[in-house]
Amino acid sequence: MAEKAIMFDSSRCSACKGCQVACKTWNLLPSPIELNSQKWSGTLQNPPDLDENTRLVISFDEKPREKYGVDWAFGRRGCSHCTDAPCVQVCPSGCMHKDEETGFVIFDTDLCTGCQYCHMACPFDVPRYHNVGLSGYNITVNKCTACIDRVRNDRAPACVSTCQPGALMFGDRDEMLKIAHERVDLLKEKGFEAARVYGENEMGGLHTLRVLKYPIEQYGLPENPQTSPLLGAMGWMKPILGVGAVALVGGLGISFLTGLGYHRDEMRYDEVNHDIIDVDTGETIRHIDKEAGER
Amino acid sequence: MTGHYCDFKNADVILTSGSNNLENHPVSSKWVQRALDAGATWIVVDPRFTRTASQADIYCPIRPGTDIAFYGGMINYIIEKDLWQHEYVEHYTNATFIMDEGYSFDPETGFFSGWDESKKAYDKHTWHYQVESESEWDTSEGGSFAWVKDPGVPEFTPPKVQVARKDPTMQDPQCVWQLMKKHYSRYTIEKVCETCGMDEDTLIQVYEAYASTGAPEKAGTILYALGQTQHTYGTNNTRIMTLVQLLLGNVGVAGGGLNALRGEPNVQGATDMAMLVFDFPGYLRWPNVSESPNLRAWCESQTYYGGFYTNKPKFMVSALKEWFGEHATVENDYGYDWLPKIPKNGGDYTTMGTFHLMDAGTMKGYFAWGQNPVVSDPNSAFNRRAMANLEWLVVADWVETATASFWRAPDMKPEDIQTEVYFLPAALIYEKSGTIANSGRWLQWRYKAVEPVGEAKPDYEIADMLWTKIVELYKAEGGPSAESILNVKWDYYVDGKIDPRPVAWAFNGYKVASSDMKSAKMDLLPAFAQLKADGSTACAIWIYGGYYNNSDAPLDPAAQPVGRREHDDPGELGLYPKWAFSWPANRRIIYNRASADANGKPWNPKRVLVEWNGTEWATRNDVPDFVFQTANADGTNTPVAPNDNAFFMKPEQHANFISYGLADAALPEHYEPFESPTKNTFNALQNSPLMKFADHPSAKKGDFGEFPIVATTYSITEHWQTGAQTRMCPALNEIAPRQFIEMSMELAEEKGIKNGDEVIVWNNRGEVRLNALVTARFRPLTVNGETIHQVGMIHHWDWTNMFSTGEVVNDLTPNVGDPNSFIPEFKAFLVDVKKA
Amino acid sequence: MATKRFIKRHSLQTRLTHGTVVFSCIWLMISGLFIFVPPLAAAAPGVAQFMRVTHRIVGTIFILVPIISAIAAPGGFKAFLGKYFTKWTPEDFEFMKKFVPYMLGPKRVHMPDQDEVKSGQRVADGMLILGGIAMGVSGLVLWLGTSVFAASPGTIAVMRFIHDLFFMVLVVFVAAHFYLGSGIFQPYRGTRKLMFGSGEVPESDALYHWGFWAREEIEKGENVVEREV
Amino acid sequence: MNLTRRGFFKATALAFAGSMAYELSAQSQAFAVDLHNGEWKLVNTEEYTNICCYCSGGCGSIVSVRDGEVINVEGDPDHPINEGCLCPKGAAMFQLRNIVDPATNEVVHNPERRTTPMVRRPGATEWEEISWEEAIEGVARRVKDTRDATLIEKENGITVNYTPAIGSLGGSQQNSEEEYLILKMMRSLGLVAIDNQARV
Repeated sequence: MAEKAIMFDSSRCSACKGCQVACKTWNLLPSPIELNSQKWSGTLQNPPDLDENTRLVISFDEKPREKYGVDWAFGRRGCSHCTDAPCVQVCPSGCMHKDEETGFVIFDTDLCTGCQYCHMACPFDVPRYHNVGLSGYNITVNKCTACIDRVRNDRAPACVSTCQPGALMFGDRDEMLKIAHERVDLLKEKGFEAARVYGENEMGGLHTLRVLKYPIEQYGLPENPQTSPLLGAMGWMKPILGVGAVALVGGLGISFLTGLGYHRDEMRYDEVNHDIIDVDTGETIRHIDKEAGER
Repeated sequence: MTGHYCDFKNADVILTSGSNNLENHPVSSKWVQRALDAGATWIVVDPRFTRTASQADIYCPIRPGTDIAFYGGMINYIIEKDLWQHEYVEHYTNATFIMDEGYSFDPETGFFSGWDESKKAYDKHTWHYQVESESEWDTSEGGSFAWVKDPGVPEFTPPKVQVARKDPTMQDPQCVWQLMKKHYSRYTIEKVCETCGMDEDTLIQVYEAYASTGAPEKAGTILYALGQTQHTYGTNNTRIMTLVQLLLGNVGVAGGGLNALRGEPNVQGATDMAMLVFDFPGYLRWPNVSESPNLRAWCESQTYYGGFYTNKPKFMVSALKEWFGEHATVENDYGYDWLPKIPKNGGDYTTMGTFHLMDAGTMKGYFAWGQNPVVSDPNSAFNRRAMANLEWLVVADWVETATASFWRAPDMKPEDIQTEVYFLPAALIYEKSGTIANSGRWLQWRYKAVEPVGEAKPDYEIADMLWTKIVELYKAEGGPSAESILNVKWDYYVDGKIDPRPVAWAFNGYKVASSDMKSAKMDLLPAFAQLKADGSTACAIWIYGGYYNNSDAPLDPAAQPVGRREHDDPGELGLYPKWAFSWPANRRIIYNRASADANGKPWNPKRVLVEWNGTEWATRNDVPDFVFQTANADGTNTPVAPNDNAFFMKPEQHANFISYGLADAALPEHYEPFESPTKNTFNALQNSPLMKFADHPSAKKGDFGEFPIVATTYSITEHWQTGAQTRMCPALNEIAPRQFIEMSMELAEEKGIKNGDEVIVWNNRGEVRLNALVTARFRPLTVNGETIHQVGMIHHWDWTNMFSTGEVVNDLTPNVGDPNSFIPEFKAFLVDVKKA
Repeated sequence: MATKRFIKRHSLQTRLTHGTVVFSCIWLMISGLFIFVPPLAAAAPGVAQFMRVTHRIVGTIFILVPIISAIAAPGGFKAFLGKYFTKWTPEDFEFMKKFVPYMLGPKRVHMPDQDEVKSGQRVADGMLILGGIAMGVSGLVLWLGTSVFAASPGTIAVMRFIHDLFFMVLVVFVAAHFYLGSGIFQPYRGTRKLMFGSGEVPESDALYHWGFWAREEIEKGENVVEREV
Repeated sequence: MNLTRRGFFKATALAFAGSMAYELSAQSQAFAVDLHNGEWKLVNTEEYTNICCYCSGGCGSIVSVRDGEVINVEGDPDHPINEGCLCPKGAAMFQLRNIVDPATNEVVHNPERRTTPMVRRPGATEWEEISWEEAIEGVARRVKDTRDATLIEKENGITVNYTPAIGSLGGSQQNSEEEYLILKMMRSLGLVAIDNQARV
């Protein structure tokens, strides 16, 4: 299987959210059912953001036009499936990993330790977790898997399959990239100056490519996505700890060896004469000269 | 729809007006996008900037309820700039026909000729053509209408064939063309903008773009929905769009047509099936006391002198034969008298009227089959209170709808309500089988996948149980006109169990003598052309003829035309003639004769539906919707050379600009909504003179002084109708959790409302609380020099449901309607708004 | 039979507090290691989940017990602070200078007299305390910031860096502290009992380790007990 | 048949649909949907085509069934109108019958649905569950009494056979066969007030 990609063409998206629902029903992700407990964003973007059971959200951003209407940017919030996926790099348990065949970033719930490092590492603020609570028991990650089960069974991901206007496409990444560039050319011809492809090179190349119709700010995407430099510290911290631990144990070992056979005569202090006396011999080892200011 | 969904891809220009097709008919997005890919232009005209508008090339705002002004201006523009399709108009429409001397329209009064103030109705005799000559049907042996004399055909006097006077030069001042031209000359750009509220540049841009489809090879399609129809002049809204399409030569061509995007999965089927006061299955007319008190009168009043509807007696007799079976004989008029006759005040029995009847105590029992009028009908609070007068109510549905629980609405006291309410749990769509008709008239088969949950049952089973019990009661106890009930044919069983397949046989039609439903041995008719008026054929609904015609496997829908799943696409126009079945006769684009010129040559060689090659109609990518050949006695066919009879469902076989068909106008004329923020400047009447139910005390008209904000209601893509069906899906509540009212930033600032605030919206009929969604997608408009604010509300909530509840927005909408269709005016009314 | 003198050095409360902190610290290190060292977690995911839960419970103990202890004995806490934040004597500096040679040759190198808390102790314990506080604060933010409130990803990353860094710092100082405190280092034999025993130090050991303090205490006498051994 | 399934479907046979649809017996209601067992979700399912129940687009859907229970509903990729796509409402059709309980993550029958006949007696504040027999008998009795009391057989010498006292609304959700049966029943009872969702 060649490297795959999901391509999202924001200029074709009608923001119906069919993809959000298809994602939920295929992956059997629950939605709130307690009466009126659903979160409302105050806009059409609902739920307001990704959450433990929501892997995909269509984002809405509107900028008033001079005359009538708005520049209405529909974005696709969800895993970008980076080539250089920092979530995979930081995952301590091997839970978050790359599907070698397709390039998608997938996870194995059974291996998740709930450390949530992948969220800290993600430049797109994507991974979310089940069971996040004080106990911390059984926290498990959730995010888009590009419906890897479907892909492996020759179907497009659920979101792509359901997309009526054809805003979502799925196929070989090269092919998707080509279509994306063609779409951008067309949009530029139509006067959408800011139109661009997003994801060609970001994070080593994303496996969810985006055709942006309006300026990037309207999509809430980072211009130059990068993982926090602090997370790079993990790279040097562990070797240092390893070396340090070995050195420390070695040093202490030598110290121990040099101390073997150490013996100290028992002492007592004569508080009246201010003498330190060897208990066994009764000799005064040392006199504390209080007048001289000794203590 | 004259076309179908896949056909949108063939359009050069798409005009969405009175519809939010991407949101409410999302599959349209696929086909509109295909058109755009091929270089089409897309125009969206809507009071607010919708998700649909966000994708369009041109967006034009409009004040709710001013579409006739908008399109009247377009007609004027097209005629003035000479952008109309000359050959099409001259040959296929009634533009050349000369109207009665007395026909006129007077803007000084706002009335067409024939207004009778005492009857409050039009005498429409001046809305007809001048007759040049009259002749009789040839009913002699071997003649075209010999069947009239066949034994078994009910006796009736055939209509006189009328030939209208015409002026091919279209210069006669009384010819349709000149009258129409004069009528719309008043609809100037300036006046349209003052009334509708958009600026002139935008309006001209729209007119120019759409009028470009007047070029013969170009196709333009109009997508509309309830935004056009839900007005007190809704039928005329749809008519004026037809006028535009005819002027531009867009009807009957691939990528053209007038496409009503219908809102319910099988509303097309329900309309086909005549679940309407005045209708009989297959768009025939239900017997009524004035025109058709008996079968003879029905045949005489309904049968057209020309065109395809000369065949109506065949359809009616076959339908009666299906209705009463062996009890229907020529001697008893095929049981015609047993059917109820619609009384003179038939309009009072349409939905809004039924609530008036409940209020008055006339109506005592009520069935709601998968419909939720307590939320979906206007002036809901009045409706709820009226329902409390019912003795009994039966609701068949999936969930406890607001209609089922009207007695425990927040403003009702259950203890005081004596209505007995039955709730019957219904099966889901995939828990039963049957036929469904989409907006493009495709009949498709649904296969049962699982058994219903619990005790839920398919509606056909519920109907059968109830009917069987009623028949049992009448057999045991008798009753007035019991024979109307006891003579009904009700034998739709397979292996003793009620089943949709025998009903499908009845839809398709069969030869009575050689068929036996009981043993499932059916002699199904190939098509409706084989129907007879002599009682030898039975057919419940003639337009479905041919959809289930394989007599070899009557029990297997997959072996029937309705069950076809092949992808052949002759002409690559997306016609898919071997996928399911499209009524009538599997025609995918109706009026397709008009896709070719007077000589039968297609206007656009790339979009060929039918083509005359000089000797015959050799290319028939679609099933011809005209007489393209005649059958000879020896079984051969003789091709019929191209003629101008492109609209053969009309007696004159030409499309109508001026028509006598509607009650309230011969040509669409602008009137203001029942509740309007301004004065009608096009004529002296403020409202349509025939607006229905405006005088009923419950309508409680509000005036602009008191309620200065124009309101409209609509759906969003995430929910559907009253929400009973979508609020039961947690995923849908999650993506659209709250009811909201959309308003402009300007109005919000004026009222001190911030996004998300709870606001109170009220008028004389009610008050609701909703959350504000403040957006630049709504803008105030300047109408006749004044700034008019508009708000829009979604209507998918009520007090029921265990996941998501809200308020009933239709408490605010006026229960007034159109005199032709009796549709309520949901789309334009007045309210005021304040922060809660 | 002879009697010997002992100096009371750590109260029971101090010893209990210390003990709790020691055990929680060890547990936190082990359980944290399951996240810090991927193969551990991968080898036993179920154990890792269990460890994560205990990390939070024990972390709470680790943070709360010293705080409660300080609140319960404000005087002691004040005195405690006094001992650590005190002026450095020339002997303190000398101690620090001689520390490494001493560790590698305790038989040859002799250390100067010290007050109740050695200067080296002040540095080492200080690092332990500082590390403990850093771990506690960053741990709390990591925990509550992803459950009770939503901390920004930037904050989380910083806190995680702190948590990792001080884990390493603590590994070094805890190891050293353990090496000395448990008396593996021969000259420190017996010091284990100060925290995990009676809390009393024999006169002879006191004179060796904390000369100034031992003599002062013996002169005062109030914390001196005589016991037959 | 020229079935171009675009390689999307591997395992299951659509040909089942025609014949199987009528032979399904009530089977176990047990839910066998488990995404974490590593098995392909649609393994051993039968497929039945259906048409969406929302707008009038007529989009095709495929209902996947295992052990008598719906496992999945999604667009029919062979359908020429929607080519396998469904809007949010259509994509949620599975939930009309089954939903995922967020508390347990288990698939359960939709609790909002009512699956037992009920009656609300005059003046009562609650529903009472009844049998189908009771429901049908109750309604039939009401219908007959009202019809018999209000039927107008003749008006101005014309046989009219209508009752102004009963109304029947709806039908746009039903299949055409059901609409016909409802219409036939209602008209035969003499109803004039027949209407459906055509206006709303």
